[in-house]
Amino acid sequence: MIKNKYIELQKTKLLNGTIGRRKFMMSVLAAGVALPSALSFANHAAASTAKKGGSIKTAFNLHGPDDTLDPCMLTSDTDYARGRAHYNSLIQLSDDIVPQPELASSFGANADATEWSFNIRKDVVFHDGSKLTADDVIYSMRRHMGADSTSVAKGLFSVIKEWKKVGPYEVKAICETGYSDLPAILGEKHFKIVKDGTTDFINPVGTGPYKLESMRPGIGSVHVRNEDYWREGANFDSIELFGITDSISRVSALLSGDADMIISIPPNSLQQIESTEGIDLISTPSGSYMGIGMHSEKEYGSNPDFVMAMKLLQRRERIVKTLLKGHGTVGNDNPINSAYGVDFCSDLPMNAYDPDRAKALLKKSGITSAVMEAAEVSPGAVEMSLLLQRECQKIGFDLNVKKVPTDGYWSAVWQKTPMHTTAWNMRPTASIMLDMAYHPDAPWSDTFWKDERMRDLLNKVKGETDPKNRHALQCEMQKIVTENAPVVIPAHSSYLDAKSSKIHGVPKLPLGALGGGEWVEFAWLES
Amino acid sequence: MWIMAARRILIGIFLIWAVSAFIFLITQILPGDAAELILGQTATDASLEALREKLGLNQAWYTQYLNWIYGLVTGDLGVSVAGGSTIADLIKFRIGNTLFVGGIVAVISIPLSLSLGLTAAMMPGSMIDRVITATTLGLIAVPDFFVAIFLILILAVGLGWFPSVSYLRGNEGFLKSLYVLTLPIFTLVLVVSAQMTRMTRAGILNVMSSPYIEMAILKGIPRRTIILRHALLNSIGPIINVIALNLAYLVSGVVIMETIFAYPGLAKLMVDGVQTRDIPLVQACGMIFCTTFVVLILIADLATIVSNPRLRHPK
Amino acid sequence: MKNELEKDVPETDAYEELHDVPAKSRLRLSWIGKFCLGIVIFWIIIALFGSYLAPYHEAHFIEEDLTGNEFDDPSFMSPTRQVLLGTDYIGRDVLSRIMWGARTTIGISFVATILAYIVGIFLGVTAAVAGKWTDAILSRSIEVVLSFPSIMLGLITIAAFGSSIPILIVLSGLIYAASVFRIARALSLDIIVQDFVEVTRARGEGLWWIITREVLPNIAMPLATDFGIRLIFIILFISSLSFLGLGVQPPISDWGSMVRENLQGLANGFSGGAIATIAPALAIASLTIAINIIIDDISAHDGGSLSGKMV
Amino acid sequence: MKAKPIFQCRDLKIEARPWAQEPIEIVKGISFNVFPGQVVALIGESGSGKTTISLAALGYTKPGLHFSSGEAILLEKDMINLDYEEKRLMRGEHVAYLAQSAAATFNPSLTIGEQVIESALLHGALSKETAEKRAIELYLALELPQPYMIGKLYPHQVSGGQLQRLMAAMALVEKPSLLVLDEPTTALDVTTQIEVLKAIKKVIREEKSAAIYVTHDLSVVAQIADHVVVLYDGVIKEQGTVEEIINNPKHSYTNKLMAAVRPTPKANLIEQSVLESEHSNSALVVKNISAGYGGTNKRTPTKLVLHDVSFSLNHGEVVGIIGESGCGKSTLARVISGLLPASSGQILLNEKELHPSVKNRSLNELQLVQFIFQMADTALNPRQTIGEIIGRPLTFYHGVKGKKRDEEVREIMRLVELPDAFMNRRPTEISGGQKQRVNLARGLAAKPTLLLCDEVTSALDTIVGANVISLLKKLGEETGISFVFISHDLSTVSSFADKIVVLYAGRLVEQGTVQEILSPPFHPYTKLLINSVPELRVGWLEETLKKQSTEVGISGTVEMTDVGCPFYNRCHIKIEGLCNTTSAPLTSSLSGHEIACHHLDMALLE
Repeated sequence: MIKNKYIELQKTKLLNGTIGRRKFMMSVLAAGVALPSALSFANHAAASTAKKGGSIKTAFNLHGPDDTLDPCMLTSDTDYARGRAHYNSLIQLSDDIVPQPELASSFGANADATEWSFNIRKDVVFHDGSKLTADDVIYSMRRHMGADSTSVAKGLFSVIKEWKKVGPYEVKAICETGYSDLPAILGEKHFKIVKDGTTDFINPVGTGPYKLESMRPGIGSVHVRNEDYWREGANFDSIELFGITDSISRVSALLSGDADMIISIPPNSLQQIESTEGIDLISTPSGSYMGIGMHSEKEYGSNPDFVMAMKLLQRRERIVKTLLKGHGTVGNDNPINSAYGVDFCSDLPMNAYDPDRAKALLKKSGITSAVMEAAEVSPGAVEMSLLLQRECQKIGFDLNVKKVPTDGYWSAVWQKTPMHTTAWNMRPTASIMLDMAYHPDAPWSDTFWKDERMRDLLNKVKGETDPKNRHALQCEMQKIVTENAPVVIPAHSSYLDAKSSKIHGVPKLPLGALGGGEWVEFAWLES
Repeated sequence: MWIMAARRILIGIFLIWAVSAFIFLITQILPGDAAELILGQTATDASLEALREKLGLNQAWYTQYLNWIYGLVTGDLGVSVAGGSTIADLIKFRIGNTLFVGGIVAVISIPLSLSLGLTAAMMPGSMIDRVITATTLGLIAVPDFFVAIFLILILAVGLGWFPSVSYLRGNEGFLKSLYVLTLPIFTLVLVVSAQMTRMTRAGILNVMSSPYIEMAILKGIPRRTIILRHALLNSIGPIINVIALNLAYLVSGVVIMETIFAYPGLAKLMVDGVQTRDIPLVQACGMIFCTTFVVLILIADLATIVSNPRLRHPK
Repeated sequence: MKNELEKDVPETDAYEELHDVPAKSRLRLSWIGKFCLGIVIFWIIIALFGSYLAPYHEAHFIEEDLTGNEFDDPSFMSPTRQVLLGTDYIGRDVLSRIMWGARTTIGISFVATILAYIVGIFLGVTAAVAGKWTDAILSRSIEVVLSFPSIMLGLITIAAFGSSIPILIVLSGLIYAASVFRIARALSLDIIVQDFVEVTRARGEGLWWIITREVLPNIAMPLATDFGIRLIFIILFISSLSFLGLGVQPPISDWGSMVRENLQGLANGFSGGAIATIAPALAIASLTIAINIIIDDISAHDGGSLSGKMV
Repeated sequence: MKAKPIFQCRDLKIEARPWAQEPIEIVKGISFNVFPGQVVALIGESGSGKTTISLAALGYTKPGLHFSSGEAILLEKDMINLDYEEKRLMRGEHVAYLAQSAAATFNPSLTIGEQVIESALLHGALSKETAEKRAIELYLALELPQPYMIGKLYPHQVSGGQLQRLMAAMALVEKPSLLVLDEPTTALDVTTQIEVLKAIKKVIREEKSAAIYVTHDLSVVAQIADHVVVLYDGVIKEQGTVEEIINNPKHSYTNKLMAAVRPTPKANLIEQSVLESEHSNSALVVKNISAGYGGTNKRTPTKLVLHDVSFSLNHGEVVGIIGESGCGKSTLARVISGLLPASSGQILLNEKELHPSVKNRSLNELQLVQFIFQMADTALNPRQTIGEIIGRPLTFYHGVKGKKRDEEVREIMRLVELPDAFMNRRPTEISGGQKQRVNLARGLAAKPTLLLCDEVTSALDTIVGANVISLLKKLGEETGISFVFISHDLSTVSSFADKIVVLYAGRLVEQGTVQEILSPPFHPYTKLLINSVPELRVGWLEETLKKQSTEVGISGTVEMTDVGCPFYNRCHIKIEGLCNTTSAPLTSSLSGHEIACHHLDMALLE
């Protein structure tokens, strides 16, 4: 049983820290071995001292009449938190974005990762008492597939041919090509397990750590602890989730005690938070980034000189220091950054600020003026465009920045106008990120940039299980994107949230606010 | 008098219909639609079409208008395109909040501004008059959201006396919700009373130069009676009108207050509706605002007709 | 009773008819009025020449101090010799933005108010003069527009057409044209019933003559005093739109959006950039209060009030 | 009369302090006394300061005016220097004020009764019941209709004359020792004026209070005053008993006032200016005109005001139209001018029929008929200069522009005796009489053949009115224009017109030459009108009241009856059963003198 010894070796290296958790998991995964679930909670060491009790209020930034509990239609952080409280997924992601078993007690793939099988826990009960079976999983997964599915995350399942029920507690996913990232994807917020046949999501049934007490879209929802939850999570008696759209009011709510935790703090109110005791800032570095996309078939994107000039005019340190107040990392026009851990190719040359070369390139490009649309797609996006405009003014180039409202932006402006701001949340793995935004025929490509080399590199990496090769492929891809893609990425921003000091155990998963919503199950209140 | 009142009511009803046509018209000019908003970044043509079909967004405009009118009349306000819950539920809770705050603000500010306006008119040029005019002027001149933030910072964050955010789950008792809503109520009372006090003072002063007031002075009537009896009775018309306008503001104009205090009122619901292109919701809120305005102005006109003896007892 | 004769007055035959109307006193502003007039003129000068006088360009980022070394975080800096009113939330000079902003804020509101007056007066007077049916149609449709909350109307139009300066002008102009319509119509109705209009009708004069030469000159003065109040409402309306992010779009500076952008500074307290939001708010307040006081001075002046007689 | 005076005015000076300008002295040192039971008349033209002085008795000045020196002592208290509270207590209780236009001084939103007893209650002088009882007593004394019910009505529900008397009641509730009456009868018809004068005189005698009576009408002074003070420009020109002032005035200004009062209409006094018209056809013919207001269903207006009126007017002639207010004389003028289209009947101008409505009349037709309004203040656009106002008809009708127009305007201004300098003044900067001249000049500028003058002199002072009438006469002779002169003042009309038409309740009751109208046989209503014009001699009021015909005529009010003779309820020679059932036939004598009355016999002669 070579595999077991191999696992033992890797485990010892893990414990003495020679290899990162991530490397350990990938290597074991590559060996196609189902992992014992006990191992998955090594990093929540602090969980054991968690105290049960108390109820807290969390204020989010967005809410509206479109708040919903339908996993296919979750759009805002508020929705994600409610989904996390009410349902469970097959897979759960640990702080360093490693897929862990949740409802799937164990999972594994065949050699070329074209088939994934999942064993479902047998001791899970829905809130209405009925038992969780494979049928519920199949039904939940199929809702994200098919022509008439209205799921926002449908694209992630485009590669999957079919979900098959193998046994009462076992399901199998059959993909057209190798899909090594499938476990990480199933950790995404949208793939929650609902009861078989549910269509009305006003008062649905879930298996999650909290039961729904009341929900009013656009106002708020109250969730109480699910006493017969299948694992010991859910430390609060009840949690209340509501939205305060105005950032200043949101901060004031925290300071005056009307909310115990708030998400998405604008950088310039950090001073107020840091100067108030009893309040802790939570800054989670992440891979999400803001940038400028130039449509590759339109005048700016198709002109490499213009694109490089734009990259050279970025005041990357200034953006991180002034706009993000230091809570972010300098971007090198590379969608992948250190938060992605091992996949990040850190030795690429930096497109440093060089106004003279930019001026020469602009003259060569033959473009005398340009127009770009800017929307507040992430904190500081508009100000970043204004900074660029000012830099262009300094070298005599007229860049007209048109601010547009965020509502209707993604349908009316994004992917349509020649040059506009864009923003991406961090994805579970680097290859998912690159596949989604930089694959030649990716539906969500910012710029429709077509590079054949990228196509086969992306296919290769999907099937590649050896970490060293994976890293080489990643580096090549990231090099191509940094040099040729008509996208400017000056900075990656951290998630800025805040909580009262009485709350502990907020996880650090960088895929969303407040530890990617994991606080719902793992945070606890010091009485 | 009754014919005039009846005619005015008929005009009111016609107005409500005209308003519904106006609302339907302007909601058509909103670019994009709910389907695009919901799917957002992940939208593809196929899923857009499916969602539009499901939400009934691609019917001809006149069928949509007729269904909407039919719905309005029968009280079925339709289903929120974005969230799926019925609009009636969405509105029910929020309209309660708006009326709750609006009611309290009105109950406080109307008597307050009438008395302040009267005292200022009674002693023009005196110290009190100057103080009242200066403060009302100051409050009107500054954007209302500045006043709101100012109060939050002092009373909520600074002194911590009141909650800075008026988050209500709806099951709190009267006193508790009153405590939670102190700041928005306090701000609105300031903003609304400033307007009404100035109008009351102006209404009375411009009646003060009429001959029957001079006659009252010459008859040796005490100053207080001249103001309260002779002047006030004749300036009822404009004063009632300004009160009606301010009440309408309390229902539909307070979107900024609701945003700052994160207070679940009707105005903010409509703003969200526009941003998520939730047309049925926007139309429903629009109808409520406009009908309230038309009804309030109707009541103001009827009150002026009744308070004017020339119309009450025709020759 | 002896018949007392006036001895000293010379016997004049022609007793020239006495003038019963007291001499019309010329319009004089109180000292507060003069002071406020000074403020308004000051702001108009800034609006016209602000962009030349301002120390920096409105979009200039203050990056290094006078000696050339870079600030680590230039946002919300408190006032120094280099930046007299400190910097705003991303490090631009507040004083320059107020001077540049004066042109936008006063410019937009002024042009919008003029548009509101042209449309409002034209419709109002036509409604009053043209007779029953036109009056009914115009009044009812204006009432429909008035019944819709102006902020929502702004929201929908901007969501549909985007928020550029011309759109802001046309939007606020038309919304406030509705209230100007009501005033102009009411004033014209008072004039129409006067005898001198009846005489022109008896003479057979056309509608155009009656409107331009008989009605308009007489309603000009009351409308002028109302102009100031309308200007204030439009300034506040645009700053409310800015609050919702729909007003004047960056990088153009405008007082309303400056108050909005830097509101966080207020929370940080005086050292943390509160001046960046208080300064534009004071600018708006000083302009609106000054206009208000001037109007009170004018209107209180031409109407002799009896309340003075009760004291 | 040696008792102590109730009110003493000693060297009173009042000045106007316009905003930051030099103060202008309005009242320049006035001294006179008012003894108990005495009525002192302050007479003078507008601008003489008579009202301002009378208000000093209440220690009150109009906004903009201030006491500068002197005393106004009422019952040993100097009203000027009392503080506001003491003044307030004096007013109403010891001194009461009756304003000129009662309609404006009653608060439209309170019932009449409330306002009458208001000051008595607030001063605590009377309890509610006694005050109401007192009020009803006064209503009876003032001969008001339905005295027990009138208190519950609102001011807009009663007539001008009744309001005037109600104001007297309001003043007398607290039995003040001094009454200040400010031209209470100026705005009233001749017949109503007698009612009010009678009521006031009786009440002053019964209540034994003193009164200051302010007026510009000498004949009224002769009836009511004991002592007369003649004022001009804030200075007393002459004062003395009413007999001295009326019968042998000394001061030139008083003589000028006397001359301006036209002699009462007596047939023989007026030299008959018989004007033989050169061409036979008539300038204006009005045939069976009926007109009214309100919706016109089937062309008959809901509220008919004129019933079948006909008369004709030759070139250069002046026809006077006379009748009480509300008889339809102004409506007739509006019908002729086309402002109010007649519902039936025709109007012929130079033998050519005019279209009823001004909208469809040709420019030429419009030019020939010009309408001169009563209130010059509202008939001239305050924002245009005099030159523009007079010049507009020249440009509109005759296309005259620029220099030539200014020339013609100056010529017309000379014609109406206006100085050239007034060309670029605004109407607000000239006096009442001058405004009426501009009004006239505007009419003349169109070079019309017919001028419709609607009560052009009633709002003017006596002297100024007289000048305007003499101007009209001069214009008539020089330009050959014919006039339709409408007025409620018989003496003015008879001194100016060639023919007179008498209207009562919208019907023609009598028409003929001035000579025929003023001499028997009279229509009973014409007789009442002639008798009601006060004569410039003391005691005329008592004599007239004794005459039975006037007595009956005064007490009734105009009633619109469709059937029978409208004057039935006020006619002292009415025939029961006939006059109230069938309408009066119109009989005309050879010379065209027509009278609409059932009596054809001697009864009309006395």
